[in-house]
Amino acid sequence: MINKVINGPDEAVADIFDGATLMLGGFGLCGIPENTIDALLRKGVKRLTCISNNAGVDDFGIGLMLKTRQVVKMISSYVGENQEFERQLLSGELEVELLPQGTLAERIRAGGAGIPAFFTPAGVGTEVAEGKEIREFNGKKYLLESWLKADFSIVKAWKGDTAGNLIYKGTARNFNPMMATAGKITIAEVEELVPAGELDPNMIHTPGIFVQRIFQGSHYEKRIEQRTTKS
Amino acid sequence: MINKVINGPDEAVADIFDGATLMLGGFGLCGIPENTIDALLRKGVKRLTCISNNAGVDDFGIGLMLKTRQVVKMISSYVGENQEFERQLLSGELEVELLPQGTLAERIRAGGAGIPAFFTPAGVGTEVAEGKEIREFNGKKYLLESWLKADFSIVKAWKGDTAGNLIYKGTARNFNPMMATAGKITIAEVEELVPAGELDPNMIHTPGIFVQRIFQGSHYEKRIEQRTTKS
Amino acid sequence: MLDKHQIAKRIARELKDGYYVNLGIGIPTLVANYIPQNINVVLQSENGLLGIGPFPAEGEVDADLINAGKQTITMVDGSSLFSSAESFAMIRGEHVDLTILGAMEVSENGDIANWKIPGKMVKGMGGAMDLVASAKNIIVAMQHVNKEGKSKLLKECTLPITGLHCVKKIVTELAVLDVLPEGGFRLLEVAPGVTVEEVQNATEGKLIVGGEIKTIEV
Amino acid sequence: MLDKHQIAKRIARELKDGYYVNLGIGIPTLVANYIPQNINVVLQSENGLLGIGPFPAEGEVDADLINAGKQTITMVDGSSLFSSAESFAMIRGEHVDLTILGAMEVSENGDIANWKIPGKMVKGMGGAMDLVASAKNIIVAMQHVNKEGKSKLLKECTLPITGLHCVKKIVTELAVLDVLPEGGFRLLEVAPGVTVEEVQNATEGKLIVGGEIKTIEV
Repeated sequence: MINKVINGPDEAVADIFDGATLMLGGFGLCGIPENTIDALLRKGVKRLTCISNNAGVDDFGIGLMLKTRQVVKMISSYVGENQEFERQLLSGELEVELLPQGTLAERIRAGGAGIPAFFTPAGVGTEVAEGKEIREFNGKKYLLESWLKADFSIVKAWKGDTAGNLIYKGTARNFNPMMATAGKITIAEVEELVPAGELDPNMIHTPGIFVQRIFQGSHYEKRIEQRTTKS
Repeated sequence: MINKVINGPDEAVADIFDGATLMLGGFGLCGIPENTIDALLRKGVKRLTCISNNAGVDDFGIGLMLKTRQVVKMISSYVGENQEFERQLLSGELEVELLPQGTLAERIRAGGAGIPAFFTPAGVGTEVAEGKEIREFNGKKYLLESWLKADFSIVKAWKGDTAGNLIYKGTARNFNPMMATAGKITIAEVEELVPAGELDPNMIHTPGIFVQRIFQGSHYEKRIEQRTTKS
Repeated sequence: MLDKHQIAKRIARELKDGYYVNLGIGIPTLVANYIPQNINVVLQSENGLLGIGPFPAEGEVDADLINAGKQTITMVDGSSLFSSAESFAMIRGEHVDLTILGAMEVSENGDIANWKIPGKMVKGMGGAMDLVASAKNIIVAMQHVNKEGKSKLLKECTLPITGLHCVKKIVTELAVLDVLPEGGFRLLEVAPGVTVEEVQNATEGKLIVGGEIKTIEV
Repeated sequence: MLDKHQIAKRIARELKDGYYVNLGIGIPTLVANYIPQNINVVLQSENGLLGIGPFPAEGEVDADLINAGKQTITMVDGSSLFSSAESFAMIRGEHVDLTILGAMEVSENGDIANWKIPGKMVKGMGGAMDLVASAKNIIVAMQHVNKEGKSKLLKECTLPITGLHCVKKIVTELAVLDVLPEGGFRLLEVAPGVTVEEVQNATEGKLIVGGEIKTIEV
């Protein structure tokens, strides 16, 4: 089996270039590639377009890359909880493209699956539909959306093996599996890296074919945005 | 959790009507719903349109339903290994629509996912493209394919729980997961049925929301088409 | 007048045995607290979970298990986890029976506006546009009038649209109303102490009053 | 002239370390027997497996584990299983590096016909149309002439097309040829004992001969 293991996040991002388009997994701060984001901060790569459902918070996740002005464009479905984001957006330093969450997920899946365009009902009659082809099927209107791809996809999994197979945990799965399929280069950081053959082939969420680089991350903070408990 | 358990295959097919469109999981004879096919034979329901990657062999799988003339149309990607099939096709008793295997899989997935149409490169320049819209994206030609849905989807899984969650085994997974999403009513037969809560939520292949009826099948023959072993 | 918990409780009576339900952020989330004991309802979280359970005990908090509002949660027996693409396949494919969400405005033909106020920072539509474009049944939980005292049940939405012709029912602090297929808000129930006239005054769109108007049980 | 095992062996030399490869039914399946020891190659089976292993021992046969030719197989360490939709997402999305398949005809501009003979029972295209429409690199393994002695390397295909402009290389019992982007079969190697003239006589399409023609190592 092909060995995809690299030394760590700095090696993973070594060839990420200024102006690259990145996909970053996660929903809110859940399931984000913490170690690789840190490496991107260290590398200081600039003018990035980031495709990610959210933009992190001021001092964690993609928010950290906004603070260092490494991001020029975000493609997301929801970008609240971030003061610096708001400031850059209003000042025109940052461009934002907002998409319905399901459309974002499906466009990324389409990018990985070789489907250049598909029809979806989400956004019909809204400003999301502006300039897009509308077509009726069985009496209901749908709009045409195109695939999304990235130069690099950066995902976070729970377990992974040396062949690049990934298993996610809980709702930390979210956008990670589709993004893993839609990057020219896909970088996976995992909490536990095991030799090929240890994971059950029947229980793999992302087959290794989609992953070019894998490493075991360290010191996962896993910050919680809304800590809610039973009273 | 909602309980989807029914008594058995005869109850599962009780309301399948003459002229219905069925999806049946399986690749060759691997992962086919053996018990439910037997119940369809007993019920004798007629004029069925069957969407299934293959058409079984003369004396097993969908081939049994061809012998009893219950099927008027097959939508498949490959229909070899079946003499009776060939006879009915040549005599005009049976209509056949052949689709590229990936197009068949994706059209079913689209049916379950609320995507009425999508572009695919498979079949461009071939007779599959006749009458279909062709469009170019990034210099490559694609054709527009529409979703497929069924009145009843009939799938076979390895394990299932009372809430309808399913886990498949090996390559018996194949078309079953997509078909489970694309039926108005989805019937699942499983080798082992367990109470909700026993299966790991992180390892479910088909979430219970897609399954309306589930039962534990019996006497799985699992016939092998090409028994090949190391010499 | 109903408080937000009473609105949630009233909406919970719309749930039927066997329903898969998506609850939006805010009042809709509270509906989970009032699901009748005698029915089975499964809650979907669009970030990838079917079978949301109660909030965790202090020692059971798992950062890898959150709902769409980013709150820590638990799972009930029989849950399943999946990707965002699969989650919205579920939603878009009309497998979810009921969606309950908040709104800034609803028009008398069922249009909804709930994601953007021109001139204010736009945070995004999240999954709202997918949900309203795909749900078989949509119930809106909201205040009848906004902070400036203006009606939120309008002839036409003034804010940017989230989806067209999709809202089926509205529950506010004043009343329960159906949105009729042919247009108009049909008054079904009023809150205790609220008169039909008060509902009329708070409703800019066409209000249809006819037959028995019940009082909401609280 | 090469036998089918020698054709497979020659094709195996096209494999590169790290390749994910889809092997069609027939001669292509035999390529698995000749993968060089010093490289890692993962075989994809379009019915839902990455990591095909050897045929099972008699006692290890599992009816739930077959390849696309419906033969019982095993899995190597690091395998993964998935649905047909995911499998063809992999293929269509160009994640598979190389596809090796048989053909009835190939034209000098790379068109391939391999699924249907008019007048004969049509069994279907299976996954062939998806594979040829999506693969980055396609090598055809076939006989140079058909049973009637007619060339299968043509100016234009006469049989119904499976895919256009897709075949990159052909290995037959007589020769190894590249299909040039501008059209034409470029002769690279001949089988031991086969002359360029014999290849020319067996090739109806434009044969391009120039530079050194090696003899295939067998």
